[in-house]
Amino acid sequence: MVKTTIQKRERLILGNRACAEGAIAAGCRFFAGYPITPSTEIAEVLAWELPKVGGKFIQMEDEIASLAAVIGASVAGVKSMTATSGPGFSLMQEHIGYAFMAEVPCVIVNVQRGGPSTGLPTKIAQADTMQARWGTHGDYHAIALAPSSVAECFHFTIRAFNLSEKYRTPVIVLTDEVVGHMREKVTFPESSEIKIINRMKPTVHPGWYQHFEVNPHFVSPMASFGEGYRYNITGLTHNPDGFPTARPVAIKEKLDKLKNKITHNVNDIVEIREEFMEDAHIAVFAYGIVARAARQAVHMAREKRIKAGLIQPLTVWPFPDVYMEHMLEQLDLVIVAELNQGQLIREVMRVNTGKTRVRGLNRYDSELITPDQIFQKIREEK
Amino acid sequence: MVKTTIQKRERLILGNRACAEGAIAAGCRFFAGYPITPSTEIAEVLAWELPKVGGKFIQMEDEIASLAAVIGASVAGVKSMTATSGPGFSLMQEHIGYAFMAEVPCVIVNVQRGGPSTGLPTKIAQADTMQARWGTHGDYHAIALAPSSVAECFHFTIRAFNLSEKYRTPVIVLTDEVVGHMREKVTFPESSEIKIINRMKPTVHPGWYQHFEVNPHFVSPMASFGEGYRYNITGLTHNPDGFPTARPVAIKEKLDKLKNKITHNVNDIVEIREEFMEDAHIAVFAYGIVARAARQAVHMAREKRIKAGLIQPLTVWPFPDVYMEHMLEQLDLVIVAELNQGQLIREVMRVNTGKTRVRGLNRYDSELITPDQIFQKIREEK
Amino acid sequence: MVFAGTVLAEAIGVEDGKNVCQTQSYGPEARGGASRSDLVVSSGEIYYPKPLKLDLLLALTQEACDTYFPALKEDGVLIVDSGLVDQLPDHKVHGFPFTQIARDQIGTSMVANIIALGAIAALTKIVSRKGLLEAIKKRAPKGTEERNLKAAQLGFELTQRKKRARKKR
Amino acid sequence: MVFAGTVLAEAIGVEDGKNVCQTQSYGPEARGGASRSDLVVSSGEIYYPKPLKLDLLLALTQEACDTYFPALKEDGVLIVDSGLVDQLPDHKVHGFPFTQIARDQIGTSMVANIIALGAIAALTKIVSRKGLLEAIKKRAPKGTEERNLKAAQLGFELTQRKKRARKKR
Amino acid sequence: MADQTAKTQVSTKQKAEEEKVHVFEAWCKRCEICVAFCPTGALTSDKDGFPVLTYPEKCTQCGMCELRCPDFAIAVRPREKKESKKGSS
Amino acid sequence: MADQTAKTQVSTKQKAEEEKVHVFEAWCKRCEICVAFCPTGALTSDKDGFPVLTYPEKCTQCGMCELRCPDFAIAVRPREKKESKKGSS
Amino acid sequence: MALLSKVTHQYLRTKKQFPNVWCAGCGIGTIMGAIIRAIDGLKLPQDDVVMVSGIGCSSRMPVYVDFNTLHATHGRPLAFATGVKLAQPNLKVIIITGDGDALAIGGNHFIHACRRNIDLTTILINNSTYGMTGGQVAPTTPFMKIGTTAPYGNRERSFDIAKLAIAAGAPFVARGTVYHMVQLRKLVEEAIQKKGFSLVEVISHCHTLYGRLNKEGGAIEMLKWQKEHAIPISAAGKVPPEKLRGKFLTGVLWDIDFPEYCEEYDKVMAEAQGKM
Amino acid sequence: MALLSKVTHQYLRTKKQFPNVWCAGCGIGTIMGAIIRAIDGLKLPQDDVVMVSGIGCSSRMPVYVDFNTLHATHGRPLAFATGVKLAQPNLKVIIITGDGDALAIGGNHFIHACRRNIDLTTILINNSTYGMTGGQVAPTTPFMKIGTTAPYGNRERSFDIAKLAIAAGAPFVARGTVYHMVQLRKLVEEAIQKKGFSLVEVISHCHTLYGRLNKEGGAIEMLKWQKEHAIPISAAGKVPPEKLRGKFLTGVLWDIDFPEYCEEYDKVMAEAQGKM
Ligand SMILES: Cc1ncc(C[n+]2csc(CCOP(=O)(O)OP(=O)(O)O)c2C)c(N)n1
Ligand SMILES: Cc1ncc(C[n+]2csc(CCOP(=O)(O)OP(=O)(O)O)c2C)c(N)n1
Ligand code: SF4
Ligand code: SF4
Ligand code: SF4
Ligand code: SF4
Ligand code: SF4
Ligand code: SF4
Ligand SMILES: [Mg+2]
Ligand SMILES: [Mg+2]
Repeated sequence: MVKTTIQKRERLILGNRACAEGAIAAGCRFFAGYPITPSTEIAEVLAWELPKVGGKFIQMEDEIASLAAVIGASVAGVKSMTATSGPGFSLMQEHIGYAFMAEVPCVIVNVQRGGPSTGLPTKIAQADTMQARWGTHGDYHAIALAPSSVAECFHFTIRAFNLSEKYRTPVIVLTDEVVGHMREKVTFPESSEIKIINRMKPTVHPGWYQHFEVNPHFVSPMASFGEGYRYNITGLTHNPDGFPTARPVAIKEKLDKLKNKITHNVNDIVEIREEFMEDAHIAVFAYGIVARAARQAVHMAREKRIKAGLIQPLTVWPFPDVYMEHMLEQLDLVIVAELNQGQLIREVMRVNTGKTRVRGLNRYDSELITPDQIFQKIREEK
Repeated sequence: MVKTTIQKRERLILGNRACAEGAIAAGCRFFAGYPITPSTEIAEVLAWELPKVGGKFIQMEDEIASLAAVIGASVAGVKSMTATSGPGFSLMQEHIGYAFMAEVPCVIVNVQRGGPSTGLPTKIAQADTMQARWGTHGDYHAIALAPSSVAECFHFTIRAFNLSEKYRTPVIVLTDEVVGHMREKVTFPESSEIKIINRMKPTVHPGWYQHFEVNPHFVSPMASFGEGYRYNITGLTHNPDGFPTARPVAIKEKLDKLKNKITHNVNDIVEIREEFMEDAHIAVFAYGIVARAARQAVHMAREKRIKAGLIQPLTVWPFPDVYMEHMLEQLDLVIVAELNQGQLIREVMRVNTGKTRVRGLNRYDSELITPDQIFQKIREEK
Repeated sequence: MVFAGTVLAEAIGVEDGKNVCQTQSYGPEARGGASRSDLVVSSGEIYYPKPLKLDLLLALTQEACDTYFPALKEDGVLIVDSGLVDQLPDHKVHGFPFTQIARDQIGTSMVANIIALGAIAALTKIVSRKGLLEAIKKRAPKGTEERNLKAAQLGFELTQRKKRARKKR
Repeated sequence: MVFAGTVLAEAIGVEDGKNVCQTQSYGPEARGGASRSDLVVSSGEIYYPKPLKLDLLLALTQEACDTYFPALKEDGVLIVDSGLVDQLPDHKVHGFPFTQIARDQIGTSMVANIIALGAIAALTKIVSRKGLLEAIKKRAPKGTEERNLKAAQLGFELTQRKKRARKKR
Repeated sequence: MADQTAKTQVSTKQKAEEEKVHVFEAWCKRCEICVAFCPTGALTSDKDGFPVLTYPEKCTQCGMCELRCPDFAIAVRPREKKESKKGSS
Repeated sequence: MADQTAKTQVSTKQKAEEEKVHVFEAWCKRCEICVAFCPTGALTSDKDGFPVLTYPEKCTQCGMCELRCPDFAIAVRPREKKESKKGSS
Repeated sequence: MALLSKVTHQYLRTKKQFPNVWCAGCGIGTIMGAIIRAIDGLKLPQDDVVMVSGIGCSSRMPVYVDFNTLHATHGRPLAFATGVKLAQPNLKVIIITGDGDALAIGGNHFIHACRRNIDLTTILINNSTYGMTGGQVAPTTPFMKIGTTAPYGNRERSFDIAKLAIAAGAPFVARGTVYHMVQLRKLVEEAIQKKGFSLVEVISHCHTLYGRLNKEGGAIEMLKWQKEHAIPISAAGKVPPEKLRGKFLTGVLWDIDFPEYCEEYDKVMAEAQGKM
Repeated sequence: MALLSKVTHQYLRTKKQFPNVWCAGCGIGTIMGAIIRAIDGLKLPQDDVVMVSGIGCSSRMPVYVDFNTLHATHGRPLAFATGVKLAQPNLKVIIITGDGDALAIGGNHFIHACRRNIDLTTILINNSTYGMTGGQVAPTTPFMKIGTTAPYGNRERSFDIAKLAIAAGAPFVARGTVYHMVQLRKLVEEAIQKKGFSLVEVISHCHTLYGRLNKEGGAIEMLKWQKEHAIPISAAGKVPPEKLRGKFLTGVLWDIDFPEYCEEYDKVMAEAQGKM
């Protein structure tokens, strides 16, 4: 049980704790979860910290109920979050789809561990990357962020809330066992320095209010329960007013809206960090913890005068199609380094038009990919 | 409640019933399920038919329990199946991963309906295609078959059991609301004409038996509970003897085995039906019910002297990388027609080296894609 | 509608030996049963499973008639329940008060659509009378075989009578 | 080990002002706590979060010593619990019976690793003595501050004494 | 569920102003529950199955039919004396 | 969980053939439960925390220590008289 | 307005959603009537009322009522409602759930809601079957009754819902029927007023499926069955035991007091903030 | 063989899996001893015994015993076991589950297994917490006790497991403790012999987490607590009520007969095949 109270600008803190503190900083005032290694510290910190700021923590009977409660709380107007790992993330899939369909902002942290199945509870993997995009039934458009440091755990959780509120959609923070269980010194911003986005509120008279209004921004203003707007929310395909429909035109309109609010805003949602990409012919494409080894590796390569660079998508979903197409123009070789059997590499290959060689560097034996491994791969393939 | 007993070679039967009868023909003697539209008739038929052939039917408390019971029954030596639709399929994801990890043969029928979330229970979609491949956490390698007719519901369910037994892995039958609720005349084979594959049994002395033996075929002989081989099954990453391990070498060996038994057998697992592909410059790539419209469309195109052909993957997972790469060499244009916002098209684009134009024809408003729509698309894009 | 559609499909497909593909549309939830049944008939392989243009439309409500009439071919046959459909499209129409007849002569409106099947067998070559009767025997729920057979007969005779009447005129 | 690792990281990172990244390895399940703690220290940005080659290895068991010794740099410092590690690699080794001392002088073997931290502060420049004591004050669970501080002091003095002894010789 | 295409005209059997009990045929599904359980037998079903207040004199305006109707298709004029609060049942 | 690196040598405090109670130190985790609940006080803990049958004369071979040991690290020689079935406890 | 009564106008979404989807004679509509009348009687502001449901015929109710309505996923309305209530304890949260929804797929959330004792009012519509999906057996289907998935008769025993709820910790448990709609309204009123988790099991009928499969007649016959088999708990003492066999009790079956979770959590917050 | 007793040799996977992963003094090992001795006493062939568990410290047990063992997913062992048993009713299926496994995430399968009455023997190890994940509160953690997720004290009430099982329909319910390991063995024997669903709740201790957080001492102190707080049901009548407060009953708490599901299903098959 971690009892330190939030304090001081510069602190040595655990990745999972940074995530919890990021949530509080973002305005999260409700957490429902179910313990699972290696995410549990997030819940434990919030059980301690949330009531101090007037927030609510509840341990539910399982992960399904956890995300349900989170959705319920968000609908009641409170920014809400849950945290889990692989098996719990699989159980949450039905409700991730519900939150998406019902356009309920909420944040889901998945601290990835070794899979499949119970797998390796205390070891790392990055093998839920595709699941974050395709885990629920029906067409779904995910937003997922991948921190690679303790500081990013803090900042990306805040950003996850901001994106979630801005686009009225669930946002996933895809962290992992190493980042989650790592301690680093973090310099915390003053709360005034933190940019917070809150869901847009309706301005119309309740009689005119449509909870799922279709507008050119694809995001409808959101009244909370109890605010005087009485509307219906359902996971059935529905009209802008929230009532079920089976009219093909209305169905298409709804599903297009869900899609467009992500695909039309890729530029706003996606953040990419580059290193040496101005003149690189070879890129290492890596996200989350692996990007750190990759950064070191491209530095090693540069020392050997190899024109290598790093592309680190901070946002893994939506995939930055246009950006990558553009980058691939410039590149001879992309090495996609992941702690799985090859997931995001498929996306790189998808946008590749055949000009660039795309090679995978995959590790899935519970150990990290080292800078040296990446450097060797650069040397071999170049 | 459908009370007709299995009989007669030529019958008008419902897609879902054909699926149930296929299961019985394949030797399925255990079904556990939870009702959900539009899959329920499969359960209803089996509740009636299974006890007649000495099989067991049980309605469980939910979909999670259903797949758990199916796995339990399979481990006890009985061929087992469940059937569901979107929301239930999402709930089953954790146990699909378990069956994969523990290498338990079983068949999961997903009669797809409109999504996401509760969506459109009585309408069609093909939007669980990617979920069938990526729905569970951790690296997973799916086998999924997509019937396009009532006869195929029967035959593909048999094939699903055969593949499942042969490779000791869960197999998904991805059918849909239209195929499931359609009646067609089917000419049934004599049972002697049906090829049945049963799981390989160990021949070694129990003392030497390893339930997860690593061998060049990637598939280990499988003793059932109660047969005198006492072994351990777990969803934790394990050694060949079934006991948990955290050794990187053993982890990699296990995960490679799971991967290789699919990827090394793509030629055996994948079936593709072609039409006019010998000299086609344009291909329509379509699976499941859409392939029927596509077939009609390419006939229409041929009448207009357009060299169009049809590629219908009967197996949607694993994706036939090599086959498609080869085909794309020959093609100027591929139109991928799907009842979703664009899923399998991503795979086609992935293997495409940029030479061929790949275009999507997507419909997700609960209606079928018509032959005419495809034909128009061919004309537009060619 | 599903029952009638299934009987017709069974008659055409299994009894008369053609290929058939029968589909249906449900309301928003399964429980209510389907409200529309489509049938594609062919002596060859059936590709697209739904009819694109209709050769025959049987409409038992005004709504059905209005919605699906545009899909009927120029030379297609339209059969309606003349008791329930009063606004008729500008087309050659066969109208019979199926529901009325069902209630009056068999005592339940539930067999209206089976009477209509009898009418179809009489009016068109789509299904044979024998095939229809066999299909009903096979598909009718226990205890309802008799009344369904009677209904089909009724539909058949009704039409014959009308034809004859017309000829006489 | 996590507690000791965290104290050291806190001392180096926050008190002494360098960048640190502390990671750990757990057994197969979380409950047991970690059995190994790694620390990367740098005045610049830390990329790869795990040490590739060790500058300092503190091994409290024979197994740990055997496993991790190969990763120690040629000129790295090896500190072992000489009461528990008897097979020493061919290397310059600092051995102290930490566990023994902890039990004898503080009454619980639990503070052995904190004594070891004291020894590290005395033997190397990795961490300042002041930083270490501050970090202990901040991180020690309530009620254990005193004994942990005492342990660190003990480790420090111990080493000084040995150094002095060696000098004398 | 088959023929719930309800008629939208208002019943003209009684004048809305005077009637003790009003049937809203657009919503009525002709389940006949109101008829079956009217304590006084004031209601009967017409040939289409819609309820009719055939014996208005028997009707005590007890409100049972309204409370029991699953479709909110029958409304009873509140008795005037007791409880003059504007209110529900 | 920390130091379960068990010693693999067999206790030599008594000869295996004669002893009433045998401690298998490789598995023993020194929880001292057997000592705490021995009804006769026949067991004590040695300086490392392993149980020792310090007072063999007190030991009634009741078997409690064996039944209670969570680690199957202590075995009691069955009493010879009653019940000569080859058997468990 | 003469066509519809005042409650109908005030509490139902009359303009859009009617006539409702339920079969002619289905009891769910009657229950909906009892609920809105109870809310009307308690004078709860509509803006403060939240109705949460799962999936099923019963769970369609929120679509029709003019409150804050949340039509959630199958089996999970109690979990959604827990979030709503804990986030905004000032809202009155009413859950509408079917026997399949609450006790089959949702059984876990049900027992935990009973145990946790959050101030939620649960109306459980027990029609002994899964209506929406077409008459499969439910955990409430009596032994040997027919369902489409139990064509040879159901071989599982059914839950005694009230007993289960009480054992799981629910402080308020009542049972009513569609037939006894006046009593039902009162039970719902009492349940809403209870501070803590309250359950009203409503015996309803699905004549379309369960009734037909089990030859128990139409809606009217099944309502008569309710009338004949319900024994008010107040009268239970006076009825000879042999007459109780095959019958069920109605009324408030259990009513005790426990600390309510949201109130307890207020204490947690006070303590946490005091300690800060 | 002098080093280990015969049961240990025969029933444990001594060669590979020992020493076990449990903390020094954890009661789970003692319970495992009682179970293998019960099986030995009943002379069940090892090949016919299946042990199924979920995930948790308790659920690690199958790894150590030389039966057909299935270490399933968290919360679901009863559902897996249902499949095993129904597919092969000749096998003896024993479920090992923790309080979190059985009653938190797995609560639904638990009540349904009780209701369905398949012949399964469930040993539920109740240590009042989630051991494996580090001492969070469980549905069995008493009110106001500390868990890592309830640092201000648990505000939920705990389940009375036996009461819940009985209400859900279990025909055999017993309770034992780690301390009373002789009685425990007998309870397990009886449970295995019961035709139908049987439950043995075993009060165990997690001194490493729960004990430490709640200052209840180490394994020895917690075992003493068990000794002092257990009242055999046979003695319960003789003990004055005030002495029962804060105590719990042990022994067979409930034992009645109901048709067992597999046997009922045999009848279904007979009927189906007769009718064919
Ligand atoms: C996850 C999931 N599984 C199954 C279903 C299908 N389903 C919808 S409603 C229902 C049963 C409803 O039964 P009940 O709750 O008793 O409501 P009723 O229709 O009887 O009122 C089922 C199984 C679903 N929607 N979601
Ligand atoms: C789906 C899922 N959620 C959460 C977990 C994490 N988890 C593993 S064991 C456990 C709790 C175990 O508690 P209990 O069943 O009481 O067993 P104990 O360790 O106390 O013996 C949890 C929450 C998991 N493995 N899977
Ligand atoms: S109860 Fe209502 S729906 Fe039924 S007949 Fe009477 S008015 Fe019509
Ligand atoms: S108000 Fe009462 S008496 Fe009058 S019609 Fe309705 S039920 Fe009958
Ligand atoms: S009970 Fe067992 S483990 Fe504990 S001290 Fe005794 S022999 Fe060792
Ligand atoms: S056998 Fe009995 S008396 Fe002897 S040491 Fe063990 S517990 Fe003590
Ligand atoms: S199916 Fe049954 S429960 Fe559903 S609306 Fe019809 S009668 Fe009511
Ligand atoms: S953590 Fe608790 S339950 Fe788990 S092994 Fe240790 S003492 Fe036992
Ligand atoms: Mg129901
Ligand atoms: Mg526990």
